[in-house]
Amino acid sequence: MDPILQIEKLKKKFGGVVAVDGVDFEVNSHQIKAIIGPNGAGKTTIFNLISRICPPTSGTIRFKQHKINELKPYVIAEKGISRTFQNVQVFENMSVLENVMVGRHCRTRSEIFAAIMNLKRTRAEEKRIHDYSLEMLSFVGLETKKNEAASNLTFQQQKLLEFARALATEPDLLLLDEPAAGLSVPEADEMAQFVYRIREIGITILLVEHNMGLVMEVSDEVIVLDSGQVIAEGTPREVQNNEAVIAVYLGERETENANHTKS
Amino acid sequence: MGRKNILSLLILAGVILALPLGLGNSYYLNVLVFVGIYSLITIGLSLLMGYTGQISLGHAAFFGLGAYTSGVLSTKFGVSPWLALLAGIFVTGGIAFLIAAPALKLKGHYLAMATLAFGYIVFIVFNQASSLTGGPSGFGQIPRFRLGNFLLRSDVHYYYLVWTLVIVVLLVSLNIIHSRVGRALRSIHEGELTANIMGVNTAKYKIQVFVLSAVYASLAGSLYAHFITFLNPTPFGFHFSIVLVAMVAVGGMASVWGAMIGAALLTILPEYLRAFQDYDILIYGSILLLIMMFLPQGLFAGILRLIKKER
Amino acid sequence: SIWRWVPVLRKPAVAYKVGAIFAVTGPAAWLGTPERNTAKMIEEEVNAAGGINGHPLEIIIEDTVGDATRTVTAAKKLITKDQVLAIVGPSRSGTTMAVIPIVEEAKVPLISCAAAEAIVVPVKSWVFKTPQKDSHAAVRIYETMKLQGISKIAIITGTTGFGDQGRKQLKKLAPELEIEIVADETYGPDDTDMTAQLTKIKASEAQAVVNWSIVPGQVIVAKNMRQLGMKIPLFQSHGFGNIKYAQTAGEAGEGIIFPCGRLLAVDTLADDHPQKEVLAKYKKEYEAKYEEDVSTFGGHAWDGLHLVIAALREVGPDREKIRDYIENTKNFVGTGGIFNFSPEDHSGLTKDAFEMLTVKNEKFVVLE
Amino acid sequence: MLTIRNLRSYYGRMQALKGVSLHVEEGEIVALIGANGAGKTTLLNSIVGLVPSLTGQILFLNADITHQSPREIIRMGVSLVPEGRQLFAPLTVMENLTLGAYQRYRRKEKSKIKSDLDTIFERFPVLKERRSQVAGTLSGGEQQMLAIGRALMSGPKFLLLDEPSMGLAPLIAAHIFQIISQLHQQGTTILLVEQNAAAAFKVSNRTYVIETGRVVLQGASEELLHNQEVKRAYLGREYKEVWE
Amino acid sequence: MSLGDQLLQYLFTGITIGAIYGMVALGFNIIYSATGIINLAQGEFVMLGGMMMVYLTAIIKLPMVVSFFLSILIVTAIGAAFERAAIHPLKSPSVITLIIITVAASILFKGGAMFAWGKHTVSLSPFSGEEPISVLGATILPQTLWILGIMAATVALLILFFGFTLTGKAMRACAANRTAASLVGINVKTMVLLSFALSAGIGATAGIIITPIALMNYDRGTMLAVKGFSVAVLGGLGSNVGAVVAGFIIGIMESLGAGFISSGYKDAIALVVLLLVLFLKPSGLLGSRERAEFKKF
Ligand SMILES: Nc1ncnc2c1ncn2[C@@H]1O[C@H](COP(=O)(O)OP(=O)(O)OP(=O)(O)O)[C@@H](O)[C@H]1O
Ligand SMILES: Nc1ncnc2c1ncn2[C@@H]1O[C@H](COP(=O)(O)OP(=O)(O)OP(=O)(O)O)[C@@H](O)[C@H]1O
Ligand SMILES: [Mg+2]
Ligand SMILES: [Mg+2]
Repeated sequence: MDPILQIEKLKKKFGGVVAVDGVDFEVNSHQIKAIIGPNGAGKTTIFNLISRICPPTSGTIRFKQHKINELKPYVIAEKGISRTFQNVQVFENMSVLENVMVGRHCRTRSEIFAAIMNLKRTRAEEKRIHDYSLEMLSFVGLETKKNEAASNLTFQQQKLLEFARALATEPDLLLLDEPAAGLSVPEADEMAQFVYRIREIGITILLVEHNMGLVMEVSDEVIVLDSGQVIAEGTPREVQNNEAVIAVYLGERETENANHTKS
Repeated sequence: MGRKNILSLLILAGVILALPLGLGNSYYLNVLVFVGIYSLITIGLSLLMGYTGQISLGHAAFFGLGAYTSGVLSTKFGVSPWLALLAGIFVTGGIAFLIAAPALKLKGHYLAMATLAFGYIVFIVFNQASSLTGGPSGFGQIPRFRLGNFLLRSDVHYYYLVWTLVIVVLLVSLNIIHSRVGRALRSIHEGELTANIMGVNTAKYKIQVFVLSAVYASLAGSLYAHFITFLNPTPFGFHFSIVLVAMVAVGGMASVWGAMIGAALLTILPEYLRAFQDYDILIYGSILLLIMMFLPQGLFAGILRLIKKER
Repeated sequence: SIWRWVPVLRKPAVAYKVGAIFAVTGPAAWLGTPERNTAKMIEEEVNAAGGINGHPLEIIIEDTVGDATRTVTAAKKLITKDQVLAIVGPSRSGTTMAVIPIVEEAKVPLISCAAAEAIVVPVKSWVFKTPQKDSHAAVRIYETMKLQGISKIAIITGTTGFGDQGRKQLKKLAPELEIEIVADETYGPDDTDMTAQLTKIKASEAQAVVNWSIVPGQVIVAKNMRQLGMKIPLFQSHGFGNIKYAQTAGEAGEGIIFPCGRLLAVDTLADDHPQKEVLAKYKKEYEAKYEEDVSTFGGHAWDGLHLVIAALREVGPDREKIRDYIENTKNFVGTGGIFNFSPEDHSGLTKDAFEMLTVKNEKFVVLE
Repeated sequence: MLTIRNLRSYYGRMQALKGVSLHVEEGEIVALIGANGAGKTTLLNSIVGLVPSLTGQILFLNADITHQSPREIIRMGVSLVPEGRQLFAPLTVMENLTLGAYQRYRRKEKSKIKSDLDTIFERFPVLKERRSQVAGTLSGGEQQMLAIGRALMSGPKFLLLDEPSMGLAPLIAAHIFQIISQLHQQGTTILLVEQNAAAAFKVSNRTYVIETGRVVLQGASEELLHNQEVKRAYLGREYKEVWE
Repeated sequence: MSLGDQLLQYLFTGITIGAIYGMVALGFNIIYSATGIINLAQGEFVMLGGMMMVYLTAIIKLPMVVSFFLSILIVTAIGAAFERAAIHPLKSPSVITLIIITVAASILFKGGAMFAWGKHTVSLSPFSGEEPISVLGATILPQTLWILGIMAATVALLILFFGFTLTGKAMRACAANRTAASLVGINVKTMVLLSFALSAGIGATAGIIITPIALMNYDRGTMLAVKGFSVAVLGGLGSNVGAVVAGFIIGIMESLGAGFISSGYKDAIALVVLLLVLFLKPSGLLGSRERAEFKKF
């Protein structure tokens, strides 16, 4: 198993707040790995550090053995990391299809001069962008909405749109920040299927999620974060029974709840 | 570029060809030459502001840089006006490139201020570098363009020259808008950071579009210089930068067609208002206010909506 | 009369159209407005008196808005749309320079109301001007200084066409008149405080200051000098020729010396002075009609328009003949002086057109 | 307390609610469940006056509030935890909370506000810790807590919650449902939109199921919990399958 | 004059100019804080204040103090009326739309002032004499002290208002998120109205106190607005202390620039400094980068 993403001694301070405090972990190719932990544990911050929204205070991030923590966000996308956002961030005044086509940007080449000349090659490429994006839209089931403005979609549809957009960048590693937030249980189940299908295409997934059902179902490995530090790591089952994790994150009631349904 | 745009361009070209027949009078043509010159700038501004979401309150400076480079080179150094025009484009584009990188890191009002400050500095240089620019008094006798042996001297000649360039610039701009690059520009408008994370080199495109819009303005400036044959700093100040932004906003930011309509309206309107003497500024102000209040998306969007309703 | 209702039968004489381009609005509106007022007054007067050889006079007034582009368009409108016979204006040097190529090409006489010497030097065949020359103003200032024993001076000029031209003349003429410029400062038309420039001047060896501009900032210069306790005399240019400035400057304005046409000091003029009658009449009529003080700027328009009217009266509606007439006009008594044009001189005034005035009790009086 | 009759809401030409009628009695917790895009948020927003174009009738405490402005409705004791949190992002946590009590400050209920603030800090210690942090920089879950805290600061009689547990860790989500029960016990009437249908059924008295802009099912939560269709559509596979 | 004396004089000049700019910038900050709008008509409020004061004292011949408050009141009312007429009816205007509306308004104010009071430059007698005060060989006008004093008071009041009063916080909340503001029961439209009235009032105050030094005419507003805007941005939009500090920086840069380098380039020097600061600190001197990130404009 070769690690696609390696994180070493990663640390991020915001003024007095240490959001990420010396985190080490690896993600293997074709794995689905979940990060869980209480609110404010630093999960989103780790994603933000990987996609270089902000620079780490210290530590290194390696992707396919190369250090990436000094690259610009768009270069990181080109290298093959894409993501979705906890607070959806679609391009509201662009159509659904155009949103996805923006995702295709980093896999295509035509620059401004080609655009000005409107070369045959450019038009052909534009057509390929269009077709590929449409394919991604049907993958998430939004092809009927392709001409709507993204702002007219519901929250959930916008989340799916983010998926399609992220997939259009042909990532090797996909970071999903709470994909199931705001989903009902059956919808979350669908989401789980969806995540599997993405893995089947050959994409590695790093997932942040509070919906334990989903986490337990899809992830190969789970790491648990609390106050910016890793407090547990292992298979879903190991983590689920870890005392510390129950104390800070899952809570007694949740296990009770599960037992309750069982009986 | 869609069929609609091609059709619109053809119609525009037809109208441009036909207009001088109806308007033999050189005063009207003269106004239309200015409409064309200003359209060149506003088309660029609409790419920059309407599509990419980057404000500039300093575009009069690029207009001026084009005009002065062209004017000074051709008048004082005997360079041919065409070469001077090209030189203007390189000088202006170069300067735009130099300030774009740091300036475009700024957002919103901060960017507005930075461009305003830049424009003002350039204006001061026009005033102060009098050995080159003639200072506040300006300089005249700028040569006119030649096509081979043919000297472009009348307003009709300039009318055709300017509007041919407007069509070329429109074509170029529409091609950009409807390309991968155009989409990237709009994504920057919608959410710069998100666009960057999704793989768009936002800094590069912002700089490109900034430089492009500066080049359009420079082109307009050169045409202006060789048309009016006299330059002093006043037309290139802060006030004109604001007028340019107003043109783009009045016409409708998010469309190059709107930008042209705005340029036309705010150039022709004051000519109509001449008859009102002092009251013209009150009327002008009121019309501007009313348009922005009742058609905040601009005239172009307003007209489109009307047409759709009719159907 | 009853004929009024039968327009077909009445055959009015064709109006003589004259264009006027003034800075009616914009940053120099206070300059263009008296010019516009004067033009309207003259139009009424001439028409009330039966027009020019029976032809009514129509003065079409356009606004420059202080912008070269708008001025050019205005000139083209007057020339091609309104087909005027001559143009008076623009008010300012910059805008005048912008329209020169147009009138030269269209062959329309232009009589500028702006002061800059560059307008008529070198001579352009269709362009004249009525305000006194910058160089004459500079010479008069320097001569007055020499009488007062001043040889080292500081100049401070506004960064407008007028200020810039003045600065050039001051620097050019200084060596001839053995004046040394020891400080050369400028200020922008919208500056609110010039103490920095004046501090620098104060630290120099200057024995007097020349402030050359038309913008309101020239008043601030006077006030700032007072603030800094600068006792050396302040000279202003003919751009100071507006009593409002003296009033606005208040105490700080007392003792300012400047060259100016005689309009503002008409009351102190000897009765037998050749200009007295013209000046007194214009002043009286203007002040009665508009309830405000005359300024020299309105006078420039008066001169320009009356030159054109005189020409029309003599040669009729022909642009070329009007030009020729003006070029050969001699001993024309205007508000700015006695004009003697020639093919070599399209300004027509000598330095004697200027009187050195000074401010006393917020009034302009002739300097003794 | 709240009666809605035949409510239709529009976004431009799109009709999001197609004649919804429902009522909430004083002291009740009513849950509203439904698939994504069913119109739940639209319903809550319509009640507080955020949807500009609607027909039908909304009565609150027997007063017609159908076309009133949000401000007037809030003044009557209604409070909403909105979808997407809608915090004052550039303001601090403390300022957000203070502004939550804006109407009460206007009514000069200083001491009540103080004690409510203490209660909120007790319930969400993170907020106290981060009181001077800029709200926009909080983590997603912290923002959700702040949104709830801010809504509670107005001391509402009638609380509308739009997916309050969204983005919260299981422990905190459970905590939220506890708080909802507590508020209920203290006499607050609550209308709850929730995707976690199981939890919603558990805390609520009655439930409305809403689909594509219409109420399709309603009844006591206990009963609906055992309704096969509801189970399939909203509860999904049973937890045990997931956990085993 | 020795170099030291000169330097001190430049400093005084800078402080005078800076105080004028700072006062104008404060007006920008208020509307910005409550709405996120840059009101380019702010300079006209300043102009109106000055012109109104001159009109009331010189033409109507009211006593100084009465004219002072009456002018502020009238201009405040004009500001409020402008908001009601032109801003209030808009549904959800974009920032550019608003900027152009304020530009249009400034044209109208300027035109109105031109018709009402003519095109001439007017002056106002200083509040307490014209005799310059000399300090160590340099001089400063008593009016400058008035400006400094009134500015200090204004800044203090604004800081108290926006930082500590509920209404102040509510105003900032409106700029941050209008929906949320109405959800906590804030009357957003009233707050916007209030902000326009307040900034018009402060603009008028600025106009009144600077007229004795800077003179006033109907055309003055634009340039004052540009300077005020530069200063507000340099200080960090929304930061009132920033506005004052930045005002002094720009003022002193201008006067030192004029004194030691070139009076022609003095504005350029100040603007270059402004640009450098912005390039190094994109949210202005005292603007919070964190907060700025959550503002659209
Ligand atoms: N810009 C910032 N300034 C100050 N603190 C910050 C900033 N950004 C994040 N934080 C703090 O860092 C901590 C980690 O935040 P992060 O968003 O990573 O949490 P999270 O694990 O994703 O939580 P959640 O599950 O609630 O989304 C939080 O306590 C947050 O308040
Ligand atoms: N601002 C808007 N403009 C246009 N259509 C909208 C808007 N907001 C919502 N809609 C549409 O109204 C319908 C109902 O949306 P609503 O947000 O009320 O659903 P919901 O039940 O709250 O869904 P979710 O569970 O995703 O929050 C959806 O089809 C949505 O597309
Ligand atoms: Mg998070
Ligand atoms: Mg919802």
